[in-house]
Amino acid sequence: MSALLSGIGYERWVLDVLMILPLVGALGVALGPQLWPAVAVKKIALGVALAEFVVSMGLWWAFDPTIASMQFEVQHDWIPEWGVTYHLGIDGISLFMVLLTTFTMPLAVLSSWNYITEREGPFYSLLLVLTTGMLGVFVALDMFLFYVLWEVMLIPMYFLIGAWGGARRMYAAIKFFVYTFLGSLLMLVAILVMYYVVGRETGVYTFSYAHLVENAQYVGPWAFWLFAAFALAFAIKVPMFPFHTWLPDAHVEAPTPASVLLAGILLKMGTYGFLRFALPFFPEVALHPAVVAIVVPLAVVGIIYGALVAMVQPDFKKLIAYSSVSHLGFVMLGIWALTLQSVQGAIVIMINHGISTGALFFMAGMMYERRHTREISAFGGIARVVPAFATILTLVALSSIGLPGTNGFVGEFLVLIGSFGEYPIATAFATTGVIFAALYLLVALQKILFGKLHPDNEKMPDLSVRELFVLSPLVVCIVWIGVYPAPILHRIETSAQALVTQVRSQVSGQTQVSVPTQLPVVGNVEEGGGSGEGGGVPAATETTVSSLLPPPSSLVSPAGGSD
Amino acid sequence: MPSTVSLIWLVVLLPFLGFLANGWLSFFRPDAKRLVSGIGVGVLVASFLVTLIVVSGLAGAAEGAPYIQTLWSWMPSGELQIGLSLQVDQLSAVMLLVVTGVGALIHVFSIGYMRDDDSYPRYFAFLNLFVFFMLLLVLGANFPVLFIGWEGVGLCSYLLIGYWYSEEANASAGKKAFIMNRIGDFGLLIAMFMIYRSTGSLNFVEVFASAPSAFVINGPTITLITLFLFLGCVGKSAQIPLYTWLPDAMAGPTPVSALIHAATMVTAGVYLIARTNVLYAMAPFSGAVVALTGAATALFAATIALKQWDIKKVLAYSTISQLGYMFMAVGMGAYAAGVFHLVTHAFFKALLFLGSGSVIYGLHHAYHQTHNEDDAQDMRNMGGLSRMMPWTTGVMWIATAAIAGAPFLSGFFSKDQILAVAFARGQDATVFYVIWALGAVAALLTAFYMTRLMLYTFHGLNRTGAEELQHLREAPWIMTAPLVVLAVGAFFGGLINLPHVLPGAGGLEHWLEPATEASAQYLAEVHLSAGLEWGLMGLATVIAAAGVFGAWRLLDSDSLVPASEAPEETGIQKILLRKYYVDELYDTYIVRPTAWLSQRVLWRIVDDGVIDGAAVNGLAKVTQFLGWVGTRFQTGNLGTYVILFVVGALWLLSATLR
Amino acid sequence: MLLGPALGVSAILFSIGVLGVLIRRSAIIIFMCVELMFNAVNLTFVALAQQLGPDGQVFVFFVMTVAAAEAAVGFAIIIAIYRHKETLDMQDLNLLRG
Amino acid sequence: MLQIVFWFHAGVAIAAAVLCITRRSPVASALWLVVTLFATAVMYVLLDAHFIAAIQVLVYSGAIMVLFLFVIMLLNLGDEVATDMKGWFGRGVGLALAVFVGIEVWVVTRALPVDQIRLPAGELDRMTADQGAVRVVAEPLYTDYLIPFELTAVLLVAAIVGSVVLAKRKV
Repeated sequence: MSALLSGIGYERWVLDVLMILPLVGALGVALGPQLWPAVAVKKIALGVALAEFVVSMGLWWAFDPTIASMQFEVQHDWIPEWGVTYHLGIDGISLFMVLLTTFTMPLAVLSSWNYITEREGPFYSLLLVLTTGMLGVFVALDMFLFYVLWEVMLIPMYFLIGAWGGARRMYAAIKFFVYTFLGSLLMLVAILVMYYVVGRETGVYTFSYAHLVENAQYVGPWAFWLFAAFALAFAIKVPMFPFHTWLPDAHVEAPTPASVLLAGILLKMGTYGFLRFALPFFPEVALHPAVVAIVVPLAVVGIIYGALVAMVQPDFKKLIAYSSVSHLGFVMLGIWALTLQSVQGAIVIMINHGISTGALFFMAGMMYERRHTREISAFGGIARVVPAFATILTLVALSSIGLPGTNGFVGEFLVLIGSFGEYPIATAFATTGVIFAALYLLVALQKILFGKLHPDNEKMPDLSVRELFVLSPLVVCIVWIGVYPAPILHRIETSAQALVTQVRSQVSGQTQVSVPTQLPVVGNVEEGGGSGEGGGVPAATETTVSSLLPPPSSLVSPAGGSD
Repeated sequence: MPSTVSLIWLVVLLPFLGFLANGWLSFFRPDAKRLVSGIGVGVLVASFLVTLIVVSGLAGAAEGAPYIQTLWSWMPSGELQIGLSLQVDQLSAVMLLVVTGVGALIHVFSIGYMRDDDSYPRYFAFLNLFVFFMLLLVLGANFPVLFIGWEGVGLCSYLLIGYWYSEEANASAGKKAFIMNRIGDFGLLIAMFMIYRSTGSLNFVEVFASAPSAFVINGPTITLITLFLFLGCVGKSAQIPLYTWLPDAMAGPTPVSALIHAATMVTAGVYLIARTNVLYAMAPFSGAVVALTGAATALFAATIALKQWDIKKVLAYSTISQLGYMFMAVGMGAYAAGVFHLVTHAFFKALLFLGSGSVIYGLHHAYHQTHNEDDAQDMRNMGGLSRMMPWTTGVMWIATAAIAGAPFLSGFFSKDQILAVAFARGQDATVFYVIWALGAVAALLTAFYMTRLMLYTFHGLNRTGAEELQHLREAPWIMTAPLVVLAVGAFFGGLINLPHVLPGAGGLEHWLEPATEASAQYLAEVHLSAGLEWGLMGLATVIAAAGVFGAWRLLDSDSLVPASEAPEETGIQKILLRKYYVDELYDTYIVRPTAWLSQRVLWRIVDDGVIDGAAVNGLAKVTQFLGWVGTRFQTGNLGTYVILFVVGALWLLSATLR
Repeated sequence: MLLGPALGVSAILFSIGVLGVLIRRSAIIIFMCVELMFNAVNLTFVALAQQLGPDGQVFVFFVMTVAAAEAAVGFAIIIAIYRHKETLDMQDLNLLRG
Repeated sequence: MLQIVFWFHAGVAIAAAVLCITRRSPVASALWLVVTLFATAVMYVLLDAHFIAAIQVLVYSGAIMVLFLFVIMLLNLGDEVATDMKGWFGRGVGLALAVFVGIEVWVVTRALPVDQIRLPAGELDRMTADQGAVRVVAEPLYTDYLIPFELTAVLLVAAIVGSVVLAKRKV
């Protein structure tokens, strides 16, 4: 298979094609009604999404799991004056994010088949533009390109929520947009600062990811603030507690396919950003005890908090949204533990969450289409009338619970076992998440499927063939990843190991870095009289913060003026 | 190893194929009951036969090392290499025989019991799936594979307890079982992480091999590991404090109660401790905790069983109590005795449940004929059934005798061995005398409540009502036949491990030696003189007789009235009937506060109030206010604009002035 | 040497133009005041052109052109407004208000 | 002599401007504005800008001011009685601001650093004498400023079209 692929030069054009195809498709969808009035736009969109998926499937075989560095690289000049290039590449970390995206897209299109009835053209156009944005974020190797694509995926999502959403769609859309945009602007500033500082020190002004990673140590005293900017952007996207409140609103109001993409793909951008950018750029800040003392507890709080709040939600979509907060907490814990198992596990959870939560949202959408309500209490006892739906919902819920034999277990287990060596207490608390996950999903399951059948639900139709087509690939993945995840782990392993080694070596290798000793320590808040209003965020004392800031002279020449 | 042992994968695969086939049928041919029962029972019988081949191959094997078959690499991640591996050794062989053997009998019984059910294929699909997971549990060669089975049986238990899900209570009971199990699984997970951290592996063979070097005897690490493992066992095997799900689990079909909640799944905790005997042997403190918990549970549950009216609830508490005995045994390092009681208990408790199932079946049919809405499981509605159900009565008496400890029946030997070990250990530490005493009292109560059950159900005056009496019949042969087979097992089961003072003693103990010998070096030899052993046996006989006789004399079954006319209970009786109000305690002090915290505090106050309200929307409000201030300048009046414009121009100009 | 006085006069004329804009409400008078300010600026240009070369005069030429265009469009707007509102009082014209 | 003429016309221009912004009737204002424009034109001549002076008279005083009067009469604003002057407060604020503007403009224009690029004294006068008043302006206009010049044509066309569209009654 891989010989065949290299025979057609697959590795040279695949990423270009993946990036451009959806844009062409979006154009086709936009112009379709004029050019080919007989063909429904949704069919064009489905065709494009399927083609995208077929093209991307080649990555599975063509990917060389023994190489840690980037593969399938393509690079073209874009704005040479500024050192901006169109540079794409894939490694073991991004491979599955790309596959997850291309895998989800056809299902998302298929799930909108009857759900979206008005303004189909713009809807599918936006969906396809969103695809390019999402893929681009995962494969971009140029910070400028990354930022642009990050925004590119933001705008279609804003419109998808705002134009096709539920009753409070404008509130949700604006909240989503402002939240994300706030973070991404900070990230832009951080990228620019890195660009200038690194450019000044090395003499090469470029946005190239490889160059910046290699020379990231030059940011010196800026590291903490740059890390904070990146981390905030990604933490909002993840979303980490306490930046999560946009998620329930956005999820609830978004139309089904947008919810699926939001949960399945967009949230992964945050965790992917941590893995790809925040940690490799600023390892000694990220793994500094004080930062760890903030991030890891927040991750654990997210796990438990999300689960507890999910438990009492009357709205099924909101329940799933809070469960996402809980799941992504595991990912954050795994990333910060930074062992091979935990990072692999984190990536597997990212995949799993895309599949399981995606499936849950699909099913929430199907419930909504049937009853026009998302209230859990409106259902009950429907297992009798919709056995196929009930079976799949149970399976998906169990996968979300993390039952061994389903995909959910593999990721959670690897994360927890990998993290336990680093943070035993935090991991022990995180493990209680398995109890709460069972709690909220089984409670919901019981209220929806079991008990007395409400007369309103007696005529409820079971899954249609189209819906089965949407759900069955997800079900197959749930079982497949649950029982035989080795091929996936195999493909992730080398890159994850390289990442862990690289970050860890920089932390131990650089002893002269002054930042860690000056960072605020959670324990001695009272030292500076900082009566911060608390809530987990350590109130940094006046003196420690100012010592974190670059000295005035270094504002002009941050690296100490060696030039 | 002989090649026959390598057939082990087939044992696991067959029930799974049965699950797939029956699952398929439940959607597409729901009425093909003959086909479904053929498949459902067929795969189990086939699995049992293959098990026999495998075990005979194992018995013939010269070397003692376990046979490990890796099907495929499951979770490879750096040095963590977890394969989907099956391990056959003497311990898992015993479990295999119990699971497939008793399982097959219960499947056969189910054909009759579930005959009129609407979703018959679904029932058999779940039952097959359960057996599949149970086999995976006992065959797993490492902790994660064991965990698949561990959680899988929990899932099937959930699905089967809530099998009649239209009743809200049944679905709740399933949920409760699953969540309580999950609390235990939390412990198991933590234990796994700690084991991996200490030994760098999760494969049984490697962990046990490196345990002597990785752990300090009675050190904090090993103690914590074993205590967390025990938390898992407590959840799965319904010990104090996580036992409350098991009585509720009786909401499931009675064969399910027999298979899952008596014979197999709930004994998984005992199996796990027996499996990790090396670790427990190195942690005597944890062992004592296990034994004490077991003893306490044995007595506690027995007291509750005294006063239950629901026939299945009595048996459920009896199960909890008997599981307590098993934990007593394995906690004291008497692994063979624990497994022995597990096996005999599987026989007599499965028999008791199926017998009660037979009664319920009969009563249910009678009620169905007369359109009676009474509770078919309440003993107050039974009485004098021995005339209508002679076979059931007979086998039930055998099982009762076995569990009560009638001499030379299976339960007599197995329970006696446990108490003997406790007594012998008492010479080292007084706490074991306490354990022995608890066990002995529980044995007395066991004999009492079982006799009570038999008297109320099968003897005395009939309370079913005259019309129903016309319709009461013995169950069909397909249900009674398994009962008879089990009765044989319950009667003669003790022969596999006779006490030392009898000829041909210690069969099971010898058989299990390869699996438990590694722990032997950490455990003190148990010395008990032959005279003392005979004495204890005699005492056990006296206790059993006292229990039976006491029940016979003290209880007056003729004065009972049907449940609908029964007066309210008072005093200690009410406390026992309401199970010491433990469910209510949990509800008041754990469930409700958690829900309140989540709903009122976390969601409404923290999420909606603080984060969203104060921080997020507060920020938005500030922005809005600034915007509002800005709009005050936008009067729409050109004059104002001009003035502002001039002021602005002036300001800019003045900036250029030096 | 008339540069200094010319600049002074132009500053005074400009201020009078500003004053007119500020104190009158009739759109047409305001318009005239704008023309007055144009004129003051032109005077500056011309005065400086005497010292710096004829480019300043070219600029005045452009200013006049733009002023003419502005006058044309401005009157069109005034007429349209008057037709619509029957007044040219700026205080009554608050269509810009959001 | 030059000074006297300049100051005389400067005085006229300022006085006429003040009258222009204080007259009640728009017609009177417009006529006073014309006076200012004429006086300015004289100052242009004194500053060696003969062509511009001519254009000033032709375009401003001739065309634009006629347009003003035209509009005033078209809208029949001539006999307006009530003053459109703002109240005392408005006038005070306006005056204060205007004084400030005047001072600042004056200071700014005084401060221009023009010494290095200054032409020799009387140079423009000589150029006018050599090349003629028109050519002095025309040559840069058609060479250096050709493109802006052409753009003014576009601007004028746009203005014409715009004013026609705006002023036209709704069809």
